[in-house]
Amino acid sequence: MSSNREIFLDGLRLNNTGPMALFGVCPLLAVTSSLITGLALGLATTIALVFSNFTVSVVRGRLRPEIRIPAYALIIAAVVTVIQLLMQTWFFDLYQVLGIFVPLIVTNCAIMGRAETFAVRNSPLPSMLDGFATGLGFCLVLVLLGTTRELLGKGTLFSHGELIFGAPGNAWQLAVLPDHYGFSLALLPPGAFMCLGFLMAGRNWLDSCRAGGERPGQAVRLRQHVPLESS
Amino acid sequence: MKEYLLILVSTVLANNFVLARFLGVCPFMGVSGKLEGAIGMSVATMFVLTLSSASSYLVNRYLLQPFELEYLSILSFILVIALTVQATELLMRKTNPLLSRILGIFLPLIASNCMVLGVTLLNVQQQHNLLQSALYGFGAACGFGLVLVMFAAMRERTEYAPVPLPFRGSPIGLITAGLMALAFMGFTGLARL
Amino acid sequence: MKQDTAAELARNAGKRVFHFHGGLRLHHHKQASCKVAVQTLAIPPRLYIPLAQNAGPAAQPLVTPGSRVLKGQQLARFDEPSLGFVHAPTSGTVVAIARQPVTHQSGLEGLCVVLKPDGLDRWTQLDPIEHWRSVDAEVILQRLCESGLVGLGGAVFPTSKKVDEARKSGIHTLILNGAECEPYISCDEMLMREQPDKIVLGALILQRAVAAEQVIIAIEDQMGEVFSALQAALSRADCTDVRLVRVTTIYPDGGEKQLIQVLTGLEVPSGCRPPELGLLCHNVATAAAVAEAVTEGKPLLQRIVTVSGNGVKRPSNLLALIGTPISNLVDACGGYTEDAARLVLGGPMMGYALASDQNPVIKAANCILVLSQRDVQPGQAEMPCIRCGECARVCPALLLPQTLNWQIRNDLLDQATDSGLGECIECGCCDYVCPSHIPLVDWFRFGKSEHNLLSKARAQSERARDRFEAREARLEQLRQDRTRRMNEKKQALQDRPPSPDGAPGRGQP
Amino acid sequence: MDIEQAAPKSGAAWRGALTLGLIALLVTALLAGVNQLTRQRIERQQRQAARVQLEQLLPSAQHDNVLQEDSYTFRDIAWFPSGQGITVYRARKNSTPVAAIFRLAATDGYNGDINLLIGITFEGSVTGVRVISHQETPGLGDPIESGTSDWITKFSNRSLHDPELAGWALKRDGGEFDQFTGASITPRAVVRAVRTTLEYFAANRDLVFAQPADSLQNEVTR
Amino acid sequence: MRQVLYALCPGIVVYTWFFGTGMLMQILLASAFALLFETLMLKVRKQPLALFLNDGSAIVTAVLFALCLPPLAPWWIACIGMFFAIVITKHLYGGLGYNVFNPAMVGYAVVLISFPQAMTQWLPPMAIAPVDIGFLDGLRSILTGHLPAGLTWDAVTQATPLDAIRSSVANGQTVAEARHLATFGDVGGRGWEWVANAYAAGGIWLIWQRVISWQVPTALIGSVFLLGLAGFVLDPGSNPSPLQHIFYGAVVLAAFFIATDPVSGCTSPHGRLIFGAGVGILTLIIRRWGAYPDGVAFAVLLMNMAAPLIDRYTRPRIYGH
Ligand SMILES: Cc1cc2nc3c(=O)[nH]c(=O)nc-3n(C[C@@H](O)[C@H](O)[C@H](O)COP(=O)(O)O)c2cc1C
Ligand SMILES: Cc1cc2nc3c(=O)[nH]c(=O)nc-3n(C[C@H](O)[C@H](O)[C@H](O)COP(=O)(O)O)c2cc1C
Ligand SMILES: Cc1cc2nc3c(=O)[nH]c(=O)nc-3n(C[C@H](O)[C@H](O)[C@H](O)COP(=O)(O)O)c2cc1C
Ligand SMILES: Cc1cc2nc3c(=O)[nH]c(=O)nc-3n(C[C@H](O)[C@H](O)[C@H](O)CO)c2cc1C
Ligand code: SF4
Ligand code: SF4
Ligand code: SF4
Ligand code: SF4
Ligand code: FES
Repeated sequence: MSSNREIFLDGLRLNNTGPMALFGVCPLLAVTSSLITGLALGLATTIALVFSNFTVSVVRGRLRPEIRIPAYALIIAAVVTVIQLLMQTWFFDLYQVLGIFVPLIVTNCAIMGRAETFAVRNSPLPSMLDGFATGLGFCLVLVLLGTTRELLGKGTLFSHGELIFGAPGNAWQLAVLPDHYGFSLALLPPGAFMCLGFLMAGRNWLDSCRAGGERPGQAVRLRQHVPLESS
Repeated sequence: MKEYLLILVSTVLANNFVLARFLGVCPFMGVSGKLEGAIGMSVATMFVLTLSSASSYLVNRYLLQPFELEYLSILSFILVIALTVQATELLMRKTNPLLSRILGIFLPLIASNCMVLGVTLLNVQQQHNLLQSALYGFGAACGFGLVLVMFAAMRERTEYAPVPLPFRGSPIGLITAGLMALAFMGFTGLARL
Repeated sequence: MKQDTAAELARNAGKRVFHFHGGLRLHHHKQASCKVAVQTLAIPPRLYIPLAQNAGPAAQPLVTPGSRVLKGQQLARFDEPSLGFVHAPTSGTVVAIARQPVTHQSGLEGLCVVLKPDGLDRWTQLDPIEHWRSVDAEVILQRLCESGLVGLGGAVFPTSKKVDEARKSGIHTLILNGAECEPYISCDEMLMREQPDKIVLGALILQRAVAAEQVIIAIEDQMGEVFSALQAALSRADCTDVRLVRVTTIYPDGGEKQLIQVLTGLEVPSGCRPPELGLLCHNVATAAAVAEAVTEGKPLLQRIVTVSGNGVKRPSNLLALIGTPISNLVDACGGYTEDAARLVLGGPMMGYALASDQNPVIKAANCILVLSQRDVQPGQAEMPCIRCGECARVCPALLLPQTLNWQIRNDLLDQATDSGLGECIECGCCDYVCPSHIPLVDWFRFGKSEHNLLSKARAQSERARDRFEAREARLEQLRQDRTRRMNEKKQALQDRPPSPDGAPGRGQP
Repeated sequence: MDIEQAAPKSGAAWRGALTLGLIALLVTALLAGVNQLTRQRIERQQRQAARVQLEQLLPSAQHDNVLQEDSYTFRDIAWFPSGQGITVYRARKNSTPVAAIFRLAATDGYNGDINLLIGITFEGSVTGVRVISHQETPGLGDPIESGTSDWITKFSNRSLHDPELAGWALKRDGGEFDQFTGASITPRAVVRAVRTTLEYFAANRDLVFAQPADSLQNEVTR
Repeated sequence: MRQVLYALCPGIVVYTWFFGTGMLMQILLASAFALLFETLMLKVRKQPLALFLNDGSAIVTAVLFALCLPPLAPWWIACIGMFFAIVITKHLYGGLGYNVFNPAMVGYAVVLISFPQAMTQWLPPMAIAPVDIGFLDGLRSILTGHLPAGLTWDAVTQATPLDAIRSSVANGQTVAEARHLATFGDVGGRGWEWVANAYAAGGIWLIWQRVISWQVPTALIGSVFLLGLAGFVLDPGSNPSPLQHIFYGAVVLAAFFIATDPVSGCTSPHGRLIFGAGVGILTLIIRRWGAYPDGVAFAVLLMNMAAPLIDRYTRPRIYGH
């Protein structure tokens, strides 16, 4: 069994969670038109992950293989419903903004992936830690994307802080770029896809820099157009 | 009549589920490597989405609402979807083994994408009746299939293009999806006719 | 237009003129080499006669270095009887049988007989078949085979084999291909002008050999002089079932499939050959060679070669012996100009570059094209395909060359084959029009050979696997048999009361 | 969620189903509990959210009834030809009418409906106008949002006599209200909707306050 | 590519004649940005500079993009448009010949969606313009984004014919009533119709030069005409006549220069017919029901998406099959 530190780092590393392997993309794209909403869903997902991992890990030994998956689905649905109800209670406006993407944390494949791959094999505490780290990794991507899009789109950061932090959050909005700046494409669906594309390309690039060259399997194809390759 | 047409136009074009609403992006990015796979996935989605929207409407209308159990909606919809997928698979295997063999591999994939649950939730949110719900699901699947198939055909081209290394694979796929979303913005306003 | 059946269309060949898809109207550049009559080239000091015609197997030499040979004497024999013989183009002494650079796309070396002519040009004993009208078709075929006759239209396929197989499918129309569609090349045109009677005679002999009902001689409509010459020859020969048809000049109307489409409106179905439609197509020079082989008994020893292009001083047509080094031909045409840049065997569209002018003339050598610096245009670098579709517009095989191009480049050879790579006739039209200067045909040739290798390798591994499986099965069978026999034996021994001689263990393995 | 597994033996299947059922029961119980705890608060939140929107137009101090409960929905093709339902919230103090808030859609915007709240005092002057939702082009049509510009506040305290009827139009059309740079359709639609509502109210004021309330609570949010 | 630029010249000249020099500045600006981004990307991707810069495809993209801009659009519109066109749409896909979408139209759609205000400030033809903005004033407003003192955009600009029709129809007027406005000419917009004619002349020369095939223009204009006719016959009040449809907006430009982009379009002849017809039909659908007055750019992009699929199902029958 790996150490907690390792579990944490493993979970945090982005390639463990969905987004980079292209799971859980929908919420990633849908709620990242601002940093705050991205952060909010990220936190909600983290909480859901922690508790569902915990529960799954607790019951794991007691379940027959053939009912495991439906049982997990039930558990996760319950956890998410609780989060939904609580969010409606305490963060009603935020809930209105996030809309169906709160209940959709259920299908967010990241959870299923983690529950099945980690929590079924580990005891409750490491499972929770793993859930926390994975959620944080996901959260990081959400925040990164939210930051990029909000900055590009409106030139601000932390707008709508009141959604999470109540009235004082209202004042946190940071106008990074001048007031008349605005590039609404970044806030619209095309911008969401493209920003994520650039983010992933950036990570690929960093990876390849770190690996010191081309990544295996991505070697330049033979016999491409001649002048392109030879010069 | 017109309102049903509007539902179709809206779900397929103006508010396309993948490109404008961000539902079902995972299978969109994942299955689109080959055109044949994309077509299979689209057809399978059409079956499941139509059926599950209709049946979750029934559950919501005749079970959850009368007993004020709305807080169980996520739970029950998940079960309904799983059952629908199972039922579709069984039915298909009995009636049309060939189709079942082609579409079989896609069915489990569908159950785990957020479009199906999203559609059922949106049906409740928008207070659709039975026919509207079914149509909404069908339209969502059509819109999904339309962009999926086109995306797959485009990917066959980008696959062999000298795309800069960091962009190979998913990044260029996402950028393509972004440009598709851009093109689909041309349908803005269509949903009111 | 009434619906004609395919058979009817085939029979009505030449009565209506049809079109084929694509093609190019090229400037034909033929005048340069047509100004003077065909000159017979002096016998060169050495002849290099390749023992293999194409990429096929080499013939077995019948002579040794030092042998004196007569003109027309057999130098070597192919193992495959239908391929016939290699003949001495003139009389002289065999100096060596050695590997020499041969005239082939590969630029590789091949086995050649090196002959030192004695200048006397003495014929060996010839055996003309004078009464070809009354002899058996078999006899004619035998003669074609012995004479080493191959198609002179470019494919150098053994004529006797082609005719023989055609005969078996039943031919109603023989087509003589005099279209000679590629720019610069004029050897067939000069032949038709100067020896129309021989062509008509050859046509009649071929007609007799395959028992065709009619003969069509197809020429391009820009060949005015040829038309009158052939018409005169036809009226002299007084044959009514030979018709002269002029087809619209569009490259590659001389391609077998295209010519058939122009004459009949039919496409030769994929995987079929024209005889299956009752049609047989031969080049006019082949017909002339047939006439010589049958009525004079002369094997195929020489051919008319066009030497042309901006890189040669006096373009003309030469009658050259097989095996003559190409440099001799160029010299006879006044030599290279200052800016000669590249030597091409064949025309500008389908020809291939030669490495050296020491390569010998072969039976397929219809043209030596010397390109000048100006023609080669080094400034035109290859650019990426912009999918303009020009190539598809001109492709007579109705292919999408741009698709084939990227499929081959990305190693999708099976896909390329599905997209019709095999139907490409390598006419070069796509290359010619491509605004991005992509050497498409080179890629297609490469792709074809790669796919061939791939299929071979696959077949081999398939066979290997089959063999392996068969061996496994055999071994398994053996094992089973043995255990079965052993068990039977045991059973038998147990069942049987002990034998008196008390040797129960005998025979046990 | 690949539920299909190798078919278990029937006894095991029963046990499996039982376990699942147990889990489902537990989960349901848990949710029922949480729901019980949160329900009232959520409902309050919902009502609160609706009230906040209405309060922007009519401070709660000015009335003593619950607006959402004193509301009704009507259609009137003669006045509002789109035929869409229009909801009216009535404000009363000590049972005397104070004001009415109309929720309606301006249907002739550039791109789809513009959902508006229009507050009108009993005397017929505008207490305020707010856009609840719209699909106008961001950057062109969105100055109608109160968050983007103060254009929408220019209606406050206006009435059918201030300006006179002809003035209830865009400046470009000879009226008093600004158009936006590059966009006149959106503001025209809003101005027209406000004017029509004012006219309707002037003509039907008594009817508006006499209508019985619907049994349904009318939420403001879509 | 050069020939495409030559063929655009008549259109540009006529445009300048009617609408002033603003367009020329946009062309220069867009070309400069295009070359800048092209050079940058070629450097980054380690490609031969001279070879690809000489090819001129970046300039074609820039000019076609610029022709869709309002003449006084501020400079950063060209910058952002060209960034999306050259960097994202072209070079991220592998450069010349590999892009799936039409770069110029992606650039246009991006700036139209992001900066709708700047992108709807169209100048009326000079003949009927209330104020004459000279070359220097024009240049200044392009570079600063502000008009010279004393002028407002509302005073300077005027709705294009398609905008005007939309506004009128939204206002309950008929198309015929709208056409009394000064921006309208005989068939299309005043001035616009002559620009369209000049484009068509250039385009026909391109067909004659075999740079473009006849299929796309024919199918595009044909489908606009037929569908326009159907709409006009059914409801002449809210639909312009088919001829007007052709002469409004960018239909002619698209038919000859944009939808004919070989790289992002279909390659098979049948495919090109479908492609052209698709662009025409989608254009009219967006014009009639969509939020954007001229749907040509989106129609082209939408058909770009469908092109690989169309190509796949319209392969010509191979000889002998
Ligand atoms: C992309 C685009 C979006 C538009 N969005 C709006 C809008 O939201 N609201 C609006 O009134 N007009 C919109 N318009 C149309 C205006 O530009 C139109 O020309 C104007 O409203 C009427 O012209 P006028 O102001 O000159 O009367 C849009 C136009 C375009 C091209
Ligand atoms: C590999 C190969 C095999 C051929 N086999 C036959 C044959 O069996 N019978 C026949 O009549 N022609 C045969 N041909 C000749 C072709 O059918 C055709 O007549 C000849 O290749 C014409 O080619 P060309 O158009 O390039 O000159 C063969 C050709 C090739 C290249
Ligand atoms: C593109 C192309 C062009 C051809 N042009 C001619 C031609 O002009 N004249 C000709 O005799 N054969 C031409 N051929 C070869 C013919 O297809 C065919 O092989 C020949 O006529 C058969 O006659 P043979 O067997 O006597 O050589 C061409 C082949 C191809 C593929
Ligand atoms: C006939 C023709 C039309 C073209 N149209 C466009 C166009 O609409 N948009 C564009 O960006 N480039 C156009 N180009 C230029 C070039 O094809 C384009 O930049 C490529 O898409 C870049 O790979 C055109 C080129 C030609 C030859
Ligand atoms: S090689 Fe060229 S010129 Fe000669 S026959 Fe063939 S196509 Fe015609
Ligand atoms: S070389 Fe092949 S692909 Fe090219 S035009 Fe000729 S037949 Fe078509
Ligand atoms: S002609 Fe050349 S550039 Fe044009 S499509 Fe064919 S291969 Fe591509
Ligand atoms: S098929 Fe192609 S590769 Fe093979 S021999 Fe013929 S030309 Fe050469
Ligand atoms: S997150 Fe939507 S399908 Fe995976």
